[in-house]
Amino acid sequence: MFERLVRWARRKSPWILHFNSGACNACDIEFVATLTPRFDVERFGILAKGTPRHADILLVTGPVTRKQADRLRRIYDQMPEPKYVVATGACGATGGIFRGLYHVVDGVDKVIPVDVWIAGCPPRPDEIIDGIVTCIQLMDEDARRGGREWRASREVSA
Amino acid sequence: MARVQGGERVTVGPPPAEELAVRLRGVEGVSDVVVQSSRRLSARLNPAHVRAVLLRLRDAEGCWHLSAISGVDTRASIEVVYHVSWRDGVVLSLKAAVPRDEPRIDSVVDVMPAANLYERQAHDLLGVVFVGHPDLRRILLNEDWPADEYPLRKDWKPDPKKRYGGPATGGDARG
Amino acid sequence: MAEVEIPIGPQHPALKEPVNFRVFVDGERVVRLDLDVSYNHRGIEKAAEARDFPRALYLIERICGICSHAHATNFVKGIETIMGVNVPRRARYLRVIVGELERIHSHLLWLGVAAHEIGFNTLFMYTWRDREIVQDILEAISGNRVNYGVNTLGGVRRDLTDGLRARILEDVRTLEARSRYYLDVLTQEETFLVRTRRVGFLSRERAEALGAVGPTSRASGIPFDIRRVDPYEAYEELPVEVITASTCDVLGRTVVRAREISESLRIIREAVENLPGGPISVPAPRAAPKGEVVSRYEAPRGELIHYIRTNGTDKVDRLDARTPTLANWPSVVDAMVGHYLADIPVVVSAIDPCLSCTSRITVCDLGDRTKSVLTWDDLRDHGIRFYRERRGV
Amino acid sequence: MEPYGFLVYLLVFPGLGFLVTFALFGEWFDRKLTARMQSRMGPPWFQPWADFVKLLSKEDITPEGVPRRLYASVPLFAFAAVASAFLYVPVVFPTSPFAFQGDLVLVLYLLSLPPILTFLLGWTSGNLFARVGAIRAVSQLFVYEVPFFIAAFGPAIATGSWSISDIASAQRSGLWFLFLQPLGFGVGLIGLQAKLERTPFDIPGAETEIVGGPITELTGRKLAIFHLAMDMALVTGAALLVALFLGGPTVPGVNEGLAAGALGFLVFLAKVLFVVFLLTALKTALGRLRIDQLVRWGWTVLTPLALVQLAVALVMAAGGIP
Repeated sequence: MFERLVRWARRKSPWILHFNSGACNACDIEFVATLTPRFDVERFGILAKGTPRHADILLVTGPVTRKQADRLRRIYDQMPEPKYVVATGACGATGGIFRGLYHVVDGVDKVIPVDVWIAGCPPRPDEIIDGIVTCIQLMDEDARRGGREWRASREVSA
Repeated sequence: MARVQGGERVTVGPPPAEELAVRLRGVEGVSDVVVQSSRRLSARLNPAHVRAVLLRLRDAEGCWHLSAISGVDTRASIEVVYHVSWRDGVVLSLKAAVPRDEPRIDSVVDVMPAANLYERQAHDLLGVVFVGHPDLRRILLNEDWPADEYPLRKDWKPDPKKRYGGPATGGDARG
Repeated sequence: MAEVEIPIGPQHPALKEPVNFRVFVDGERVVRLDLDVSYNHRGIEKAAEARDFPRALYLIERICGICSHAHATNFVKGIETIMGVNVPRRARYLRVIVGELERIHSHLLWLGVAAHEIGFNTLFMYTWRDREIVQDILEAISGNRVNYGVNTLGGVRRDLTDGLRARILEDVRTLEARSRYYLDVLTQEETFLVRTRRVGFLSRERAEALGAVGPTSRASGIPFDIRRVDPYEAYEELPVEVITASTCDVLGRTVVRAREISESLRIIREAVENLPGGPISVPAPRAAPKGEVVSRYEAPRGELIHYIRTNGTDKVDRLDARTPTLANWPSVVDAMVGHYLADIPVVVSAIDPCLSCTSRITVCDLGDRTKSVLTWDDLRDHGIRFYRERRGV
Repeated sequence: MEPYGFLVYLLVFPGLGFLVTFALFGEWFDRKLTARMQSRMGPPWFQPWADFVKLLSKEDITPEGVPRRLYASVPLFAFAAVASAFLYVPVVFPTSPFAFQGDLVLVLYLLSLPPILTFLLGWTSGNLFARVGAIRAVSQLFVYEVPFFIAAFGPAIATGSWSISDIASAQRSGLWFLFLQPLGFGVGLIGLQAKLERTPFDIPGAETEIVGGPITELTGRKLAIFHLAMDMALVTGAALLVALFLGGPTVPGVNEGLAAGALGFLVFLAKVLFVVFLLTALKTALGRLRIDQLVRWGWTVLTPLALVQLAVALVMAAGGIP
């Protein structure tokens, strides 16, 4: 019974830490737009937090530039378990328009494990909210099946 | 356009491009002045006279703003282009060509402080050494970028074997 | 309390973008400031040389998400000057309209972030709610909220239908009422005034010497606006009133931007009302003749310069984009010494830094053992003496 | 009170159970109101509960080089201090069963413990931001504690007693001290806002300047308990102001029996929510002050006002006016 309560609580109060790993800040202003009256994510209990210690989901924007890479790693390590990573936009996925440039590492998954990718350049605020909701569902599924291991098998079979 | 010759700094009403060109041709170290449009001029600059010319432009000719310094690698040489602008919108681009293998030029930071950051950018990406610059350190590239490589040079290709900084773990850190 | 070095950034809630300040404070007072910005340097200039014009335009538009139209228009305008292409009047008007809309959305965005910096979240929510009106118009015109992609070589890709023009005029009316309301709030709300008056002081001489541009320099009394001084696109036919303030502080920069919103609204109404007929684009050749151009644009943050060199092929030989925030960084570092730690976010946000633009500059040291260029004025010497006495260096 | 009833009083009704529920309700009320004032929707009613349970289930990290037990115990101290302070504030009947002469001073002391514990938390957590936040919390503490105490003494002098319950029941006749000492209520309100470190006084936890302030390094259970303690401080502080200035759970005319209790409780809830509404309005309408401005403003405006109020109270008490 307590297990279900904890799962419900995690679903209802995902706190997000936004990290700009060298983006053109289009995704960043779209993420900040989700906090404002028209999209208002506080309805879902989502709060934007300042310190990695308080965050559940790390929302990374931008193709990780070489200088940001180890800082991104450090921020990820500081977050308490269970932690999830959402990579925003085409840049977050593969480096997008900046793929192959000499100072870019082409994608967030080159540095830290990513759980959800959001498409778009930049994704609209409602697409970002949809990405976060997908991440919450994934979090819920993980909690129900005890951790991430089941995902590896699913990827193989899917 | 009353122009007052004289030592002390007077903000002179800047003459239109053509008249400025005429007066520029008289300046020592400046050659083949070209008027591109009503508000654009370009000229070649002898690297040795960089400081003298900019000092004169600032004091006597009333140019008030060093808008930018661009480094251009023209394979034959590296051109450091000083874009100087007047209050009425005229922009003069002074091109100083320095040899590729030993790109050295005087820094103009104490003439125009705005140059501090532009020179560091040219140094970082093209390797131009600005003599007299108080704080000439790498600007853009990350800490463990190999010291002797300048990405904006035409002949530069990323060398796969070398590490240009980046993820501490390297490789694909799948979860 | 001994000297404390506080790193702010590169991950920090106040900064929407990665900049790293190493601030040396004594108690709450800032003594020295190192700033390192090159976290989003991506190497765009090198990439631009490997792409033909349409693909380069797509890339250059993504140098910065907030002023993407500024970069795109400036680049396209430069190439067209080299090619000698004559863009139809209607296309020039459309570029001005989208450019001014972008200035409004950028200023409203900044107003909200600045209010958020000093904890005034209600104003942040209000300004961003009204900014959605501008975003809707931009989406109606270009189909996208950010990175509109309206420009192409030789003109514009999207046109204004009559229905859209009527809607824009109506939205401009509501926005005008809102911008008047914000101007009142900014000049009367006590806690906002207390946190911005006489903060981040930058005298006119310092602003000129350090090469500040845009609202930052106009707030120090320098009447320099590229749209007026070096008019491009349709600004010859749409004169712009240059807005300046003489208070030289963060409050001045706020007021200048707030009044620029209403000025931009006036320009948009004028441009939409007498939008000339005719085609919206002309075919442009694939390759550009050998040549160079200094293309200037008044971006929301100040003077943006693209120095473009072409070599006869369909690719750029060299593109150097000097962005307004790069010119404004020295003045923010200069305005910071002697102030309070709590003022840093406000003063930094006062120049409305667009770090994606400025991924070009890094540590600009104010004063330590190595003598720095910015040390030749008394405020700086005081900082160093103060610093040396504390540390007995 | 027989021991059994005593336990119920202590743990369930006006004690811990009610306080935690009311505190979390208070936080929702505050966040929802702030959102509505900013033309936003705001969180659902169960949000504080979800936040609390989620934080309890998170991994508990203690930064190395930090004394583990001390760091984990500070939030518990804060929780205990505020919970015990709430016992002395009358909730259902005008006199709380624990009342004794001088419980006003005890409550004031217990309510000033959380800011001191915030300092301890910030200082020991080793994080630079937390350390600067801790210093700010202490410097802010000196500024508003004095006026807050003086404002609280006003009603005590008027009724000639140091017990909150006596003060509350003295206002049974409907003549609240709010009308007699409006200045005292104002200073008390601002002092409470500063004590709870809410905008315009959230300088220690200024998110945009020093990230999380003293609680930057807190995670999991510690953060949950500390966050709950601050919510309880909000409700307890508001209840204290209600008891001192708005007549606590007294309803003019209705004196005895079950009706008085029930009605008194409802009136108490309404008054507390009104005070929380005032605090939220203050928070939404103003930006954040700088620490030096707060200190200057505190000493040049807040404290003199409180002293004036105290003088007036003394004169009135001497003159025999209730």
